[in-house]
Amino acid sequence: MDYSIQKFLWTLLGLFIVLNWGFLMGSTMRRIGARLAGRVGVPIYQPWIDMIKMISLRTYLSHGVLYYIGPVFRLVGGIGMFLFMPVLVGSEIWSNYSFSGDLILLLYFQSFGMLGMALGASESGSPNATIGISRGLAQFAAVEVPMTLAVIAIAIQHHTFSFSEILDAQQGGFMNWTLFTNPLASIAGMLAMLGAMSHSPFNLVKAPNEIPIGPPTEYHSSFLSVLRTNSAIIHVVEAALFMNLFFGGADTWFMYIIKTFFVYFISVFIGMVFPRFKIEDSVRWFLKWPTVIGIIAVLVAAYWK
Amino acid sequence: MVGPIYIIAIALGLAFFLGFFGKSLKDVSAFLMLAGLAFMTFISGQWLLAFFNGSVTTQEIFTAGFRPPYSINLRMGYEEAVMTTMINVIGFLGGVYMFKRLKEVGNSAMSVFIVLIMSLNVIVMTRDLFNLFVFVEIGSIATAGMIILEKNSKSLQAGLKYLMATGVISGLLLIGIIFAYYFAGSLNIDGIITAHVGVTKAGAVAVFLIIAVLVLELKPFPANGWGLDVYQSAKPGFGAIVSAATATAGLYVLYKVLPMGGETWYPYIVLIGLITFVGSNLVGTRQKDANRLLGYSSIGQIGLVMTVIGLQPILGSKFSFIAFALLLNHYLAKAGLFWLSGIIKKEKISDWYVLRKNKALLILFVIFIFALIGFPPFPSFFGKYELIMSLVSTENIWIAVLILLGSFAEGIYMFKWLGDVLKDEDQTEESLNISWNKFIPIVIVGVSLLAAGFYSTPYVEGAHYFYFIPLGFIVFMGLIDFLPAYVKNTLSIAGMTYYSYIIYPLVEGDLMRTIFFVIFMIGGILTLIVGYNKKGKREGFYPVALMMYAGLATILTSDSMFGFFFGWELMTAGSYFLIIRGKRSKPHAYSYMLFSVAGAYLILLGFAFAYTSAGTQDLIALKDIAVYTTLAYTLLAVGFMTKTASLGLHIWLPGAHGEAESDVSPMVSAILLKAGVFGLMLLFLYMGQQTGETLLFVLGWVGAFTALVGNLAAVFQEDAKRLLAYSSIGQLGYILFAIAMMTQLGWLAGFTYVINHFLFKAILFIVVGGIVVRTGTHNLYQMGGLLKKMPFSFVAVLIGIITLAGIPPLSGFAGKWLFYNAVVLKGWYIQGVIVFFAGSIAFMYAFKLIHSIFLGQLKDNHRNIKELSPAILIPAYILIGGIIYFSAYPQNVLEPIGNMLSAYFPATVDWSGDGLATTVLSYWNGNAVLIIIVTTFILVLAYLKLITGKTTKLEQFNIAYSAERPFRPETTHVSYNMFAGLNKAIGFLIAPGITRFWKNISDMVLDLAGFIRRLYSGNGQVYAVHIIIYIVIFYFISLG
Amino acid sequence: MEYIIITIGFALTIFGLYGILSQKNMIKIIIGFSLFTTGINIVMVAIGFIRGGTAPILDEAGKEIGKYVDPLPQALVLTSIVIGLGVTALMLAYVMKLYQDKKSLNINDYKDLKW
Amino acid sequence: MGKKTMIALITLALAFVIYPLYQSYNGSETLKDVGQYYIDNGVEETGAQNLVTSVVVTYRGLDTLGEVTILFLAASVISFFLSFSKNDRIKSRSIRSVTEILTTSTQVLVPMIFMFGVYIFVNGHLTPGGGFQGGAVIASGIILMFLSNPRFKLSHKVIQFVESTSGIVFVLIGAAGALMMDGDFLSNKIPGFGFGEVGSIISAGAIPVIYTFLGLKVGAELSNVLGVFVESQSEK
Amino acid sequence: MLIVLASVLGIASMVGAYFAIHSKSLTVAIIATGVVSLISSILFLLLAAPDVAMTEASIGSALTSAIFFLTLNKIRQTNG
Repeated sequence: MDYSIQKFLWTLLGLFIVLNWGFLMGSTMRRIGARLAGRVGVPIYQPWIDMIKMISLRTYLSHGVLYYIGPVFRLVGGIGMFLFMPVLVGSEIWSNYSFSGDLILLLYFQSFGMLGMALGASESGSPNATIGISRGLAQFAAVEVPMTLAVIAIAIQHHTFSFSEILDAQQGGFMNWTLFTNPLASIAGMLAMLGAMSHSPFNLVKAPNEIPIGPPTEYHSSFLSVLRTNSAIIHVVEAALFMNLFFGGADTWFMYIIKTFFVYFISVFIGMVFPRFKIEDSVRWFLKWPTVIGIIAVLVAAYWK
Repeated sequence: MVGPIYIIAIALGLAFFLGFFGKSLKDVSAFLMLAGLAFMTFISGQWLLAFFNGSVTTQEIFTAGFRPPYSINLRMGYEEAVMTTMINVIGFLGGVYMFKRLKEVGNSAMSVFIVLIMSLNVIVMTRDLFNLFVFVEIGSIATAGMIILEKNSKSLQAGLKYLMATGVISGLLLIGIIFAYYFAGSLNIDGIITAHVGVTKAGAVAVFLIIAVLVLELKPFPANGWGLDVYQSAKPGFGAIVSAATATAGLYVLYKVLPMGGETWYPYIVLIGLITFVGSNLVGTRQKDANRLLGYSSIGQIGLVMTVIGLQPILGSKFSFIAFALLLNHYLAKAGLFWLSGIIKKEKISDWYVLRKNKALLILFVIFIFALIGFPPFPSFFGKYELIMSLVSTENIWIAVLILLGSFAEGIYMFKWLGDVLKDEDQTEESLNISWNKFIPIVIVGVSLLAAGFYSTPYVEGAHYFYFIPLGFIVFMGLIDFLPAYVKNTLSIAGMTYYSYIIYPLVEGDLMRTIFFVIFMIGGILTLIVGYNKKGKREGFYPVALMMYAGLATILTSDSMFGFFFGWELMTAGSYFLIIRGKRSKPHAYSYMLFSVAGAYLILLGFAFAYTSAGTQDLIALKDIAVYTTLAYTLLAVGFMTKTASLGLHIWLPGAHGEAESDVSPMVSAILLKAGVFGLMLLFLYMGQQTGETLLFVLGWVGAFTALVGNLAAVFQEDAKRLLAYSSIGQLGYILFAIAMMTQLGWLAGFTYVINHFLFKAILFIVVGGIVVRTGTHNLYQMGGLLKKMPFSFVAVLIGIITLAGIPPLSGFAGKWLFYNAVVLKGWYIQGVIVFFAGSIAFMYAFKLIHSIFLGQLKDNHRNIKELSPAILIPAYILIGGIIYFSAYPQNVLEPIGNMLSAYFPATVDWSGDGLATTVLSYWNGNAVLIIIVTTFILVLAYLKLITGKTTKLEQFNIAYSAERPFRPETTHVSYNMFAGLNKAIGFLIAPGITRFWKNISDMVLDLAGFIRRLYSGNGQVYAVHIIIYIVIFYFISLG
Repeated sequence: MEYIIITIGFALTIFGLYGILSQKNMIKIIIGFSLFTTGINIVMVAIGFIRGGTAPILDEAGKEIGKYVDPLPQALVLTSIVIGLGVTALMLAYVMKLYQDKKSLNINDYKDLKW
Repeated sequence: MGKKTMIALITLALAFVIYPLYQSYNGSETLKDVGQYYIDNGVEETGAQNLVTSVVVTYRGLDTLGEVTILFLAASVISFFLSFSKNDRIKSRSIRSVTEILTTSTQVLVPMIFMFGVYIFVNGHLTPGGGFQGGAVIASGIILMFLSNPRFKLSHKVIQFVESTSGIVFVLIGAAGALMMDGDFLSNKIPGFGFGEVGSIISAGAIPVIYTFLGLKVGAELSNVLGVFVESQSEK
Repeated sequence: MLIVLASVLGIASMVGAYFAIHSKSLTVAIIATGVVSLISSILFLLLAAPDVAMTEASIGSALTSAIFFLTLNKIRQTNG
């Protein structure tokens, strides 16, 4: 079989695994959250049911071309992030399309989905969508600062932006993980992750009360299913990104699942403990402590280099 | 040859003869006066020609049949021929101009006028001190008489003040003269020079008195209140004579008499000239009365020429050219301005907008203003350039700095005035009443200015006639300004294409220049295409647009610093006019000009340092500047940064770009700003990493903060074009940061940004500009929902903002990728993070732009709006083609640039054949990314299509919002204060501190001017006291 | 003697100048100018004086003494006196005209043009 | 410190500035070169006994030309003023009573004064005095006429004619020198004007002629200035 | 002898100048100016300058004073 087709199929498989794992992880987290709050919570299979329900709806209401294309952008953004990141350490077939770009590409590709989402939601003409987007963008910009600092600290430390090289450097025991070799950068990065995941306390973007469901206010049926698909993928992929950066990556699917669950759990757990921030507060917060830690991390890394 | 003595004979004979004529023969006598003036002009002119051809040598004219020192002698040399010709020409033209008024007052007025001109001739020619005194007195009395041609109390007062001042002055002159005779035994200037009377204390005092008085005749600041009153109250027609002819004579006398005191006096003249030039121009900044303002300017310019006279020993062989260029420039321009004032008949400069009623006069006005400030192609430009070069190369840096300061102060009020003229609301219906006798002299001096500039060329190292080719075309375009816009547009495009074809060989071998060539010329042609969209004649647009492009082309092709500077100033002038065409552009064009002029002066100083150390005008001189190295490079960098609008120097840009016409914004934003980048790149390449270490480090930080502040300000903009304008500031900040790194990656990133910014900013400004015209509003929150009306525009803007935000797969990401690598390799981490933060913010305003215009609810008043015209979309889509190509095949562009750069920096990035770029840190494959994303996109789209049935299109207001359907688009279009949260969090960063800073500075300058000008109390006696104090202080400085 | 005269000349010059600068009445100022120029004229003639010289008229009387003063400064002073008259007349004409305007001879009242 | 004190101080400062000139003056025993040249050659070259005259008219003739021009200018400029207030001029002057003695003596004196003036400038090259002095004397005669006869009106036409003619003649004689004498303006060696015998009226080349016209011109100009002043008395 | 004369004239001219500048009455001031002028013409005679003396007496003293008086008269007229 041609290499590229082979590659394509393996990637498709990976995507499928990640998607389902994302659904599972999401419902698990909801259950854990419910238990903590003394409720029973949704069944584990709820996401699949939701998906089937949404796809089988028969009313497809559209506000226009962009409204239609917005979710596509969004999902391409999520899938793209998956594609440009290796899944398993040292595995050729599970390295996806990470040969075409590295960490920098990934960081910037995040915006691709956001842009599409933003465009699509905006076209609906619902003011809630715009409000949500404007908040999201502001928070995203602030989160980028500690994130960038963390990435640069790592790049200085390992002298590379390449995932595979960063991962290689972290192999051979957990003491080689960036978490321990470069704790400051890890803290900055993890704090940034809280914002990137848009969980409480940084979830004003999709604030359930003020605005029904955030930017995708107007989305429903198959459009919403695409968005849900994306959010399942993106949660896993975001978690995998931080896993790769700070937790030594995964060399088997099992480790992949364990670690991504763990990383994701951290963010959810913190969200359950803290109340929600106003957007200006969260912007200030990210530009304060995580940024300071990030700067120290970069300076330390530069010094040790 | 008619002897010069006949100038006297004719003038006096005629003056006396006119007494025979009664009132009935006024016409005859007026024509006789003109004939007399013409004949005087003829006499001096033929001598000038003869000297020019070299057919005569300096002639001594003896009177009474005896030789000096026993009798009075006159001299007619080359210099005298030039000066008398200047005086007589202005006398003749002035006579033509004041023809009617002189006739009204009568024969005596004509006699006085012709005697005045004659006396100035003699002042120039005479070699006898006492004779000089007599004719100076004649000049004074005639001037006092001519002042009251304007019959009012003010002019009478001015006349009396003038008489008092000159009375005191001439008394002191007499004391000086008689003692010079006492010590030297001669009244002949040459005799006194050879007698060296200055060696004794008393002799020195005598010489001092003579020189001081001659200086005072030139109305030095601040002992010149009486002179200013003359300028203000006299007929402008006569103001021209005082400013042009009297000053010429006075300056020549000073030049002639100075050797009497020997070398030691020159520095004091320099000092006096400088104080006058700077002080007078400074005080002028507060002036609102046109004629008095011209007075301040005149005195300032005379101070400048005085400075040059004082610099004679320093300037050496260049003295003649510099002095003459500056004098001639002042002479022509000031005469023209005064004469214009006589036509306008408005006291307040803010009332001069009536000038717009007559295009020819308006153009002449512009010519005079630009000539005064020293823009090319006028003689003052050449003169000032040479002056600064010579001064700096002889270590007289402070003099150069002060001269530039004075010029700048002059610019402050001149451009204020120009702005008022060009833009002020027209409040009257009255039309200009122009008689031919007033019009023609102005045209003559205006054309002479242009000609004089042309003929200055051979005197300046590095200047070529070549630079005048585009100017010729511009003049041609100006002449055919009456044609409809599309004809002129076609001609302009053809002209630019042809000129590009001509100059392409000049840039061909140099990749950097080629890139900028594409941006300047091809970009220029594309932005001109947009002009087909405009209806009507578009009067005045094409000459100035072409002027800007001519300047850019000259910058690109010149191999000398002079040529570069020539192009730079030409471009500044052209862009100024382009910018000021916008509806509310007046204050912005004004601040643009001030920053540009200041920046240009810094560049000039920097060039002068380079010239000093290399001794050549070749651009290569910028390499290894040996004197004041850091200072020189800093000056140059800051100078270029005024054009790139770096933080601190950026306050002109938002207004200038935002308020400009729809197709001008892309010209000045996408193209013009790159001139500054070109300058910086050139500079950095010549400077090198080693020399500029600290400077580059600082510039890196400046670039980073510029990016942050520019982008942040853009986020909070509600005005579509201002948003783009602030975005330009931010983008230029990236570029500055990138090239300040001085690594191959940094420069590659810089070039990528240059190319990208050119492409996307041109697209955005073209399209958004078109939309602004269509919707009739700049405000984003008044637009919305236009996607359905303007899909093509939307796609263009979308591609523009994706590139802007650096989102893969479009070429914007190439810049980001290179940036990351460069930052980490360079080690500028923190600055880098600021830049990346700025990048995230860029994404926010990009979204705001596209959202507010195209998405959300369509406004009721835009329901019938149409898609933009093809004239706008075609250039935009051509540029989009550029973006797509650059995105798909970045290596095709970046690899050659990288190779070129490896000549200067160690190569750090490799390209493999299939588009993979690698550095030691990172890798990126543009082609692959594009393919992967496009494929995924198609697949996902297909999937969505698959799971989605037939969609129903919803009505506009069919949304869920507050449990109701909204019915007003305004209530549901969220655009105003869109990023309120961010604003609360970090909005303080863009508090207008810098604007306030510059505002405070300008207030300080104006306050200072206001304080100084209290000296001019209006009391003639106080002015006399000033004169005495001036003499005393001058004495203590020079001899005390 | 010539020392005394030149002293008078300088004193008149300075005194006249003081008058010009200090008096508020415009007529007085012009009187100051008159004194000023007179003083200068005296100085000029004194410069040309030769001890024991006679007027530079070479008639019989003059030839007997055979020593003449310098004719040149005298010629200059002639010119200067006439110029002084012209200037004085002109100034007075201005003052006369200004007076018609504002009915004041005080120079402080004529400050319409300033700054 | 009062304002006057300050001005006094400033004036004294100027006195201090020119004090070195005063200090350096130590009289003269001998003539300067130029002065000596005039004494030695003046009579021979110009034919005039009065060397001040020969300097004024010949050696420094250009100054003198300028000088009459200044008077001319002053008269012209002052006549501007007149032209300003033409409209509100009262036709006749208020008539003051004049004593018989003055009237009569004027009738006798004025011709004598005129004669004296003419005498002064005609003899300018021989004795002290010349065109300026003579002109001034004529002008004082005119004053007398104004004083004695309130109805006396200066004929501007006559004065203008005298002034212009004499001015033009002055310039023409000067130009004649330039045309005929190898380009030397205001030379007194013009063919047709003999040098004559030193000391007689008809001598010294063009000097007496020039001085005569100069006197006429100065007289006319001064009269003109005075006339304007006098006439201004009758303005409203 | 001449020195004494010159000194006396000098003192006289100073007094005249003082009156010319400081006199309250303009008439007195103008007369004082004329006197100073006349004194100066005597000084010119002392300096062997009869030409200058004549000119000063006729122009500097007589005519100038006349013009002054005419002006003064005119001003008084305007006033009254």
